[in-house]
Amino acid sequence: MSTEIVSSEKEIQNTDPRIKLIAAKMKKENYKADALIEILHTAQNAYGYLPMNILKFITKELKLPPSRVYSTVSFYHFFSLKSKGEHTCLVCTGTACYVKGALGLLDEIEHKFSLKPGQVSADNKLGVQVARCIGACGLAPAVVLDDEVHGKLTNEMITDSINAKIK
Amino acid sequence: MQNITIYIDDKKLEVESGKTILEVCRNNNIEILTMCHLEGVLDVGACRLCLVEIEGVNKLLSACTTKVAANMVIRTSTERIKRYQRITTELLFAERNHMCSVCVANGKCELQNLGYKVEMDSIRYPRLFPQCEVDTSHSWYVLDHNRCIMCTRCVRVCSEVEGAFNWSVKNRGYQVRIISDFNTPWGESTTCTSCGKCLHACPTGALWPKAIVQGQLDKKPEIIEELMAKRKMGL
Amino acid sequence: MNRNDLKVISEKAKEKHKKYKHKICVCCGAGCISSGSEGVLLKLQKEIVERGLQNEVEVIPTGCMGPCNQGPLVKYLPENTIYQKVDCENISQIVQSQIVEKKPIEDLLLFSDFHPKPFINAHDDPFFKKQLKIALKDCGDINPEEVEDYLAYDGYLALGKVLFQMSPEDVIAEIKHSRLRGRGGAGFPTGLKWETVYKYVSEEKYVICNGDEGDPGAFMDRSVLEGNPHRVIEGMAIAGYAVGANKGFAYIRGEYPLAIKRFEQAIKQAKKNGLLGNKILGSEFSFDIEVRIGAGAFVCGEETALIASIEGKRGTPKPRPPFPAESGLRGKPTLINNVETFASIVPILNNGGEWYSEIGTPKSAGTKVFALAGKINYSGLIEVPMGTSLREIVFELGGGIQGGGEFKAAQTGGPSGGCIPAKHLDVKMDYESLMSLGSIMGSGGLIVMDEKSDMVDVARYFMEFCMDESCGKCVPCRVGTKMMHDLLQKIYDGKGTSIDLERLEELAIYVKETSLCGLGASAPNPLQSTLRHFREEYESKIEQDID
Amino acid sequence: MDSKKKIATVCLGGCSGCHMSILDIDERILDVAKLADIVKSPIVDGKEFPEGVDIAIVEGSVTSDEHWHEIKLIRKRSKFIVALGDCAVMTNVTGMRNYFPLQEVIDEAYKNSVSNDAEGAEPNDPALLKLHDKVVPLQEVVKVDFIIPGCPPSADTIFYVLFEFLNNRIPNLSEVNKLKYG
Repeated sequence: MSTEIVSSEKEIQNTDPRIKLIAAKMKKENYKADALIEILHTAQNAYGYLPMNILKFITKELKLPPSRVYSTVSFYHFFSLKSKGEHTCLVCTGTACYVKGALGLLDEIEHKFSLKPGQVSADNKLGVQVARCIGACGLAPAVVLDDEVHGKLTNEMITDSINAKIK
Repeated sequence: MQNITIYIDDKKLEVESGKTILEVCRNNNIEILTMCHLEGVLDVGACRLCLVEIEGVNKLLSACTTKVAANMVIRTSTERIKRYQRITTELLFAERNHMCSVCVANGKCELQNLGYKVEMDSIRYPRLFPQCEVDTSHSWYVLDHNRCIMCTRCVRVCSEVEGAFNWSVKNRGYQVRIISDFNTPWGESTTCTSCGKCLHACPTGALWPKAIVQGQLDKKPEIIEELMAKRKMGL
Repeated sequence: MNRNDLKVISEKAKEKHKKYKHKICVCCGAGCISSGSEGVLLKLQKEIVERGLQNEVEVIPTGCMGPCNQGPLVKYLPENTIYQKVDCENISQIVQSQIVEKKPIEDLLLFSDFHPKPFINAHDDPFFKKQLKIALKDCGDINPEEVEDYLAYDGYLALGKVLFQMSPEDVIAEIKHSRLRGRGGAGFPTGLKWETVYKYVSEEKYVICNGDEGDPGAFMDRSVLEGNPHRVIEGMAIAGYAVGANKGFAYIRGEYPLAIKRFEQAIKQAKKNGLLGNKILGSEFSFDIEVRIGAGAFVCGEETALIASIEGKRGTPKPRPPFPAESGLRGKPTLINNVETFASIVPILNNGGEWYSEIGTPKSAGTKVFALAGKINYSGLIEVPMGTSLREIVFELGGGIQGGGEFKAAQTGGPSGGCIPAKHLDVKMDYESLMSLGSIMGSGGLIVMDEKSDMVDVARYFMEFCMDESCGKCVPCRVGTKMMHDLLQKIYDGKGTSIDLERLEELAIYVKETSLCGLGASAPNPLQSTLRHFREEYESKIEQDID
Repeated sequence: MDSKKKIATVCLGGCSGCHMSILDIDERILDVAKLADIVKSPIVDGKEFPEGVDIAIVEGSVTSDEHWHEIKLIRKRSKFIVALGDCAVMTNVTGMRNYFPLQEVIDEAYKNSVSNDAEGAEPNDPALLKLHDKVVPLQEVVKVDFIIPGCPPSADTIFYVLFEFLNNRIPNLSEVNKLKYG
């Protein structure tokens, strides 16, 4: 079983399953400006924070002025514009991942790196977060390391992948 | 529009209904202090300088957003109102850095004039001394956050008059700041048309053109009103 | 489903419950879940099946039962015996002893760690005995995830009655008659608010349920939304009918994922059963509800800020007038009520306004839910008639001060409220009495403090909260809260002077009277009330020889 | 002689510009001298702030321990304190360092900037002022009775205030159009 890795910013636009989640949400809300906060929730849940390229994507799709989106994002404490830690490990705990052992992955991370969800290592190298669903249910259990989606993970694989990142 | 009778500071007035208290006062030469009101754009009631007492209402209401009603008894300059205007002014001065030589030199700063009007001789509250940035990235204009009082006149002019939506406000509480686009440098804005209206709307030295020697800075907020009046007439 | 079907289904659901001899409720409110009640529920269900008792015993998850810090709680009906701090190891023992041997386990009974002789019927405990559950009725008895359970408890009958037997005017008259006042904090008469919205003529109107419960230490709305979401939906639909709105929004804090989940689920079930959506119960009335998730801004509890937030904007308030009743969401007449207010609508219509108006005090009718927290033995959720004294709440319902400490003050109303000192322990908990002491009813948070609490620190804490939560639009709140916070910090650090105290008092009055919205207008309350009742604590901290 | 009032003028954290402005009242000093004695001032000899002062005119802000103790002493020994000039009133130029951490300011002044002192050492003579982290105006430390803003206030304003006080009247700057910033 191989770890499926998706990388590079350009490809993210097309292949990151999380983009599709956000696109679907915008479509469901009829691209109305009213639903901006709802859409931001979807994005924040998928990424653990709001990456700039995603904000730009939402801004463009909803045809809103950039300042309108940024001012809204910065107003609410729920939204964060920065990922915590130099590298982030975002564990999906959506239903599919949950059933296939997302909690085991979190336990493993806690065991090996002494980090619980929401925490950042003392040297600020690694931050661990959970997402409600990243839309990669076929790859469950899935983890997003920085911007790469790693799917069908086992406990050993997650440790190796994280170590490879923070080394 | 029908006419109604109201009383302002014990003066009986016949005024058109549907007008705000501020409009009525200005038409009748009754002075109302304000920093966030700008003729030509919508009112937000944010500076709280235009608060007035209305008989039968237990709250102070902002003159710029409250419409006159028949038999309203309004007081605009009671001791309480004057005291509050002075505190508001002191808080505005205490919030950021208003140690400014330009307005002292040319006397054309609305904030400075406000200080004189409320007879402010000092700031009784500890000043906050925040570190604020100065954005000089635009080729012609400068945004100096130190002088900004968050009246949002620039934001409203940019969206309501120019329709560019370059400006907005980020964060909340005392950490609010004016932003361009995605909190990016003004010079990199994709929406700013460099029309310069926000410079005239700005009541302080937060927005100013590079081409003018600062001592000669002279703002003309009235151009916004003139522009909107012309627009209404279809000119 | 039409109105007759509703009655049939309701009867059927009742029948279904009757066939069981025993019912075991496992509290699955957010508090109990965090102490492991979901595991308890699964284990219990398994145990019942393993013992072959599934036709005799019904096991259901329920909403909050009240004594949250004793969780996980398991309630056994019909005896109404509650077991506390249940874990998976106890379950076999409970089933064996309670169901097979029919004798309760004393050591596990609720409050057995406080009482020498705990009560087998929990209702005999003062914690429950003194309560009167109206808004919280059925919460803790029904499965919030099943609409049938709600129907079995006469759910949606009030809506049926309203749609077919009452005109909007009748409904408003009934609510006015009940003298119900808004439970969000300010206590504006609900009937009057409905009538105002009703009177504005508009094609479109909206009903908004304010579930943005942001006070630290308050969780009444969360418990209602989690424990009985259909009750709120029914209340909103009735409100929609009364004021002439066809669209509702429920604005729920993002911090309450469980409440959001259950509420969304309940909306789906209601729609599926024709209790929401087009032509409800076969009537001419259509009503739909959408959930909006708050994004972490206390100020969005303020009506006009909440509306801005629903419109997808920064949650900054607007000057009133115009009030939302005239020009609210999307500029249309909008009714905004708190979760608890909506939860009180159904019982009022079922039992009549007259019945409700006779509960409580002359000016404050009905009951109020409080969230007890702080240095109190039984913290959790209670509902008592208005006018119950603070002493009763703290020392009888709440079981007194934790660790045998001394009562110093109770803080009500969160960052918008104030502190009530020991000498006013006999104050009646109603809108006016609390106001006269410089506090407010607020949404119902009640934090008890013992002699170790530093009141200057309490004021500083709440001021910091308001400073962080100020939207930054108007000057008094934006700069004033920061100034007051800095001055309080200075005094707390022992560096303050008598002039600082003077300025603090002046600023407090100023911010209160000049702020644009309720957040600023009430931000000085904790400061002013601690100054009023505990001035000596401030004075002991300041340097006196300034002049 | 007993009916003569005692005036003292002091310069804390300021540039002495306000004292220059005091000097600019020129021959009107004679009118003042008729009504008062100047018992302590940078322009008269005197080591310690004397007791029983009627009007203390204080220029400059509180920047250090020494200033803090001085203004406390002044408060104890004077009936009236007049804060003279923007530094005393709201820190003005002296307060510009408040936007930065103190150490950063010292480093910038003594270590990072060009100087003929090769090492760029931070001066540490025990006789130097012990700077506070933040500069504060007088009124954050003591009660101030009258305020004259301005950088510096004009000689006319200073004379007006003094003359009113000496004639037992409370001056009002706005009334006589003498309120002036900068």
